Amino acid sequence: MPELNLVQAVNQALHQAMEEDRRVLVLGEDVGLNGGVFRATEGLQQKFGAERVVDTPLAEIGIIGSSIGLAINGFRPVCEIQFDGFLPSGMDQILCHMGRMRNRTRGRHTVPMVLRCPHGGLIHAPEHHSESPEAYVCHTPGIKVVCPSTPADAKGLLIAAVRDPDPVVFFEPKLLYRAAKGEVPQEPYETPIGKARQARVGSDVTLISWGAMAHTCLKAADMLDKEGVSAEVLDLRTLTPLDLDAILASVQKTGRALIAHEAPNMGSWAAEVSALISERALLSLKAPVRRVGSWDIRMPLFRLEKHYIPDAERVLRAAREILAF
Amino acid sequence: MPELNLVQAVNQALHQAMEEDRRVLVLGEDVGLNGGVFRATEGLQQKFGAERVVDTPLAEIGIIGSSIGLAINGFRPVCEIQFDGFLPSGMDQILCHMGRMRNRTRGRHTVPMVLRCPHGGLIHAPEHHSESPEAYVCHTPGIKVVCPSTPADAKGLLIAAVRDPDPVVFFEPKLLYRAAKGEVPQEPYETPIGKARQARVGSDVTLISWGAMAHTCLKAADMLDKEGVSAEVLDLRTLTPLDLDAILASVQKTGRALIAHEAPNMGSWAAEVSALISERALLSLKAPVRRVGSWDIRMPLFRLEKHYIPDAERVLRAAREILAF
Amino acid sequence: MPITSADRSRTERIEILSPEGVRDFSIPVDLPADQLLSLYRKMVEIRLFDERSVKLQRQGRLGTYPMILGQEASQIVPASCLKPKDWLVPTYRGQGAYYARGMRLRYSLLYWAGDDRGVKFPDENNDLIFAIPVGSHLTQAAGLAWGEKLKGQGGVAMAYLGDGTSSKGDFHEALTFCAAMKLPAVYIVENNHWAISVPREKQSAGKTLAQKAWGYGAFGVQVDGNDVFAIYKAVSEAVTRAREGHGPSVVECETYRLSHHTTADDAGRYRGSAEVEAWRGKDPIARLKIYLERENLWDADKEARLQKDAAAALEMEIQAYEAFPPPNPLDMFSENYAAAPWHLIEERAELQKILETKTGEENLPVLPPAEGRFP
Amino acid sequence: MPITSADRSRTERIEILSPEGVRDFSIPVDLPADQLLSLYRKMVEIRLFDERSVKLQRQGRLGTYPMILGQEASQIVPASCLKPKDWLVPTYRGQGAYYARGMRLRYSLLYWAGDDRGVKFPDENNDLIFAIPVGSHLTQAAGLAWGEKLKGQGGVAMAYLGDGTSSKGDFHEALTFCAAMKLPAVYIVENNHWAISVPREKQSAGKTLAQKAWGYGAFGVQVDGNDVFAIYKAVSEAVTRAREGHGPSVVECETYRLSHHTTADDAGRYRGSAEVEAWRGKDPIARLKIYLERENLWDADKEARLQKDAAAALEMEIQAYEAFPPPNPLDMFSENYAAAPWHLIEERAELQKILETKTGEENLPVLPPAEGRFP
Ligand SMILES: Cc1ncc(C[n+]2csc(CCOP(=O)(O)OP(=O)(O)O)c2C)c(N)n1
Ligand SMILES: Cc1ncc(C[n+]2csc(CCOP(=O)(O)OP(=O)(O)O)c2C)c(N)n1
Ligand SMILES: [Mg+2]
Ligand SMILES: [Mg+2]
Repeated sequence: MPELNLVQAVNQALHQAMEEDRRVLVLGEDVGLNGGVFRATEGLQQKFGAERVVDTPLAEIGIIGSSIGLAINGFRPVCEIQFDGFLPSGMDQILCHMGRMRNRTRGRHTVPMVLRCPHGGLIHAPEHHSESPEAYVCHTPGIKVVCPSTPADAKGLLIAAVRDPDPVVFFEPKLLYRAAKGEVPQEPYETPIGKARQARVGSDVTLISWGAMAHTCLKAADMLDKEGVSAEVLDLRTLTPLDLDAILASVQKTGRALIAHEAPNMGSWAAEVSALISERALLSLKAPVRRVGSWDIRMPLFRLEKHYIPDAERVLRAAREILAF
Repeated sequence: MPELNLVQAVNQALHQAMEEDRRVLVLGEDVGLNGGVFRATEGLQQKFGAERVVDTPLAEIGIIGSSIGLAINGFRPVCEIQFDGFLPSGMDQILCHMGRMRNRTRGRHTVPMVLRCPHGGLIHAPEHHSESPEAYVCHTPGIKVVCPSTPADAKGLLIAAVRDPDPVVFFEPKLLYRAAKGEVPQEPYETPIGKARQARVGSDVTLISWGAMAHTCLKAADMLDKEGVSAEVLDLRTLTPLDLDAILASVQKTGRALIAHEAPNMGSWAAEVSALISERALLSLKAPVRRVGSWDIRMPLFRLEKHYIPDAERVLRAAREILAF
Repeated sequence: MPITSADRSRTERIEILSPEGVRDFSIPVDLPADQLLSLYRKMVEIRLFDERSVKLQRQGRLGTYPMILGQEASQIVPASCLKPKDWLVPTYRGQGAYYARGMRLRYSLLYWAGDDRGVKFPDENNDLIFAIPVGSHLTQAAGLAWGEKLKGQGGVAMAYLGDGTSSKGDFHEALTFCAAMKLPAVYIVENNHWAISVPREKQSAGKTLAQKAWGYGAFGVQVDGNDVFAIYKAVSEAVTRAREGHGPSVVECETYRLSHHTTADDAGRYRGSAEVEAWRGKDPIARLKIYLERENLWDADKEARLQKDAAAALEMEIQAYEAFPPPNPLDMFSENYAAAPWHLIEERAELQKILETKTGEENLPVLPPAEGRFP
Repeated sequence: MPITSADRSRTERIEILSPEGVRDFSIPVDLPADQLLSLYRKMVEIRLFDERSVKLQRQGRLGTYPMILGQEASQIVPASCLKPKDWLVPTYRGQGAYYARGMRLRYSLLYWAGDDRGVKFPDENNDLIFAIPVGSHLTQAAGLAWGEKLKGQGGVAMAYLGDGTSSKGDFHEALTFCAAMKLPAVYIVENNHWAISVPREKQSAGKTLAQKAWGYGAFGVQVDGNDVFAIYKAVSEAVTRAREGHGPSVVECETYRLSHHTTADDAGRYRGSAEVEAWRGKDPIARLKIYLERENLWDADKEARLQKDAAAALEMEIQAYEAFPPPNPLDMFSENYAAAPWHLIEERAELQKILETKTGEENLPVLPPAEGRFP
């Protein structure tokens, strides 16, 4: 199998999705000739033309709102919001409309669209380019939220998202765009939305995460291994709907759960996962669930970001605490 | 002491805040001559003039963004977003700027503003008029979030919010505007931001909530009383910063915690509270923490809202479950 | 030349049928008598519905209701310029627009009674549910128009908005998209002079709202919004321009909200009666009636029959509305996703259990007094 | 007249100093020689800074940096029309604007090296940090202007934005507020023809961006954005209008981004060199130099000295920048609230513990290769 990095896998998924369904459109800022600022849409306009791969005006309400309209009108728009920090300027369409249209119209109008958005930090980007806004979207009914951590999952989940009859917000960990490499099957395939991935089998503690932080957890698991601790690593991949069965099964086995993520900790999606575990597996817990997130302050400019976003050491420290509980 | 309902208490707080500080301005849609659609700003324009009480154009980015600018420029704007469902159209300013300016400018520019917004449902309002968007704001660093449940607290907390050197989002439970009545001291006073209120003393279970749901919990507590269960009711009043000491003290006493709120349950602020309790008071728990929120779907039109937002019976059922655990 | 004119513009205002019912024939409007009469009938019928709805609300038989009194022309005429497969996206003050498209009034009532089953448009139509957050439908309409352009069959998308809503950034981004991509969209600005209590002047220092179009390179025109002929001319021309690939238009219909913002509002708090009275004299229905009578297209008998038939038909719709069985609370769990995820299956089951313990209290909900409750 | 003109507008374009350095004296511009020379010097100095910053980035001594090459006039001149106590809100492509206000270049470098201590403006100024989400500063600038109006001392707020940013709804709401309330605001649209890879034409079908102003009832004018005199005339008049209570203006400076969007961008992917070369011929500095020399205000010696002094001063700033001690990670916890809440005290303590276990690795961060990483 060919080896691709994550952005190449995204790019291949988009090529194949556009090939297999003429209704699929790609729109956003700089997605055309420039191929996207991360090259995720590279070659699409050359191949599918400027009618199907569209550089829009610089307007996020317009990008998301018109995508909703296109989806209602029978198309399969895949829009790109260039950075996580710019999602809020189109937030109204996400919170008030994207996930509601099907229910409001009793199923007559649906919104089969994908909103792609880079996610997370640690690439020394300017301010507002390293955010992790998943909690805002996950709290909003009617939307599915995906955040892969491997090239193979990125491709399979993106193809599944484009084929999905409902809106999917697809977060792409920008740190992994080039850093994450792996074998990716050439032909189109789906990775099921709503299923977590057991990234590492273990028995003493379950490290739960998504996106770039899944790799941080794997690194921490190796460190724990040296300390004689067997850590299981769960890569959620889909944030809503959550794969609760996989989470509970693992925690019932290990008795200890740690959730690592990049967003400010309070009110994060990790809080939901932590709450669900304690609410539903209380008697299996040998120690309190532990969350390791970014500090509850604005992300500093990049020179300090490595002290803001949890690294393997911080995950390790927290794991040690609950192991010693 | 005079008896006021909650909207009268808010109105009195605004009158007194404008009296004591010339820098205080009130702006928003219909806040002037009309006195606000709920009459919260009644009489302000007549008393303080159209320069300090301003009917703005219909534009939420403009309302919140210009309030941030006014605050930076030495004023104390109190802006109103007419309904919870319209907060998302100004969300960019809240998520990206309101709470960040102090940190980004190393304290040189601060944003001492209050954003008032009606909150919650059950008044048979049209669509998008009955939302509970607190989780979106609580997850955002640099902002304080308040949601009172009594007239006395509404007045004291609003005065405290206007005097606060940092941005405060002030949610006003619209169901209580007229329904909640109580004695309110005439003179200006502060109710401390960040402190919960023990609304009812009990020993078997702690019912935690905020806003209108605090009254639902009190009602459920009475029902539990008839069943011989002594329920403590905690009215958080402030959502961030959270009064964790009060929460843990109560749960350590009762060993059982239930959080009731109006927002869709997943990713809600109740998830944060639930997670914190289990993470920090695990050994005191006699039963899993239980959350009682609205269903994780769009709020239906008002005819079904009473089946969507938890009522005392739903709180009661959930309390029974954890008591029987 | 050092100081040159980079671009110039002129925003026209069209008036054809005067408040006194005098038509200016120097401006050709291709509106055959039968069509004109059907517009008149719909305007009369929807006014009757409007009056009746307010009564129903006062009687606690309906929820908060937004009146269209005085805006019958700007409501009925634009939507009537569309084909069923064109897209229509009205506002919450859109009963007239939907009615012009053939929506049954029982559903409008059901919707404003807080029942989601009221969202029911004729199957052959492309009607979209309006958005309560004002302006948030405008970029969606741009997307609908975009889709029509891609389909290439001459379809058009029309969205309504109010004078206040033209201040929202959504308007800017929608028009920017439509003009930059030459999308077949028509935006009807119903300038009824008020956004709840905020007068038109406070929304924009621009002399007209139509002139905003120029900034986007779109076409803009202002018309007397109580003048069926002026509206019909401007909107049908805008629709044709859109169909033929010449891009979007903004048609500002200057009309007036004769009633309160909604049944929950008290306009007496913020505006004087003189202004209202002046506008009563410009009533869109009255002036058209005078014209039709002068042209011998209408008379007292016809009017009496129309009033009688309309009242009877409306009664039937009201009965049909009130005859709807109570909604099943479990229905709210359907149509959230194509396939319900585990947590919704769980929650639905929980609600079912709860409902089983409850006893039939499912009649029309007791509605709260509207006073100042919500706009 | 049935079809009347509701309003008309004309957007002017001002050109005074031709690309060949020929000044049109028929248009009076009150710009004394000393002031003109200081503008020239600042433009030369900031270009030197710009070139040097790119080199530093390529050497891994600076983070992603947004070039202003070619926009020196539209950067330096507008900000120079303000008093220190007026408010300035530039964009991320704003080193020139800040420099015109006296900000020390070491801080610009520090900021683009990802160090929050770089947000440091002269104490006597009212400079605001720019917003990275484009356009989100525009309504804040309206609020600043609103504050100045309330203070009534003739203060003004000026905000810069790009051609692409003029498509954002924020622009609409900001101008709507400013015009409706007659706020003393000046919006400088730096139309450099590109929004990363998206050309100006795709942002708006409008012939100019300045003409958007008319829709709000604001004043709009387009100028040659590489022409110091045209910019100075238009902006200083706009500032005066604002000071005197006549409301907001939009001044579109038509210029060109000669370099990449940022050091992370490769403009070769989306635009041809012919266009770029054509614009090199309109260089704002070159044409001013020709004019100054012809007027005997400037010569080769002066130029040599300026280049030498500027290079030396810049070297000092770079040294000062690199001499900054590493930032203390704990600083990020200061200035989040006036008083830190319990959870931040807890988190800060946790970070402190972590730091104690770490060993001094706090030199300038190793910066990643920029290629396609972020704009
Ligand atoms: C985004 C948003 N903000 C505020 C409101 C509350 N609101 C409902 S109608 C209205 C006035 C709208 O005025 P206009 O656009 O002129 O339409 P009209 O009601 O006159 O038909 C307001 C402020 C809303 N629905 N949506
Ligand atoms: C809201 C938002 N969307 C997208 C971006 C990403 N982005 C950064 S600069 C830029 C182009 C801006 O173009 P323009 O306004 O013309 O300013 P210029 O860069 O040319 O100075 C884009 C799309 C952003 N910073 N903010
Ligand atoms: Mg109106
Ligand atoms: Mg540009």
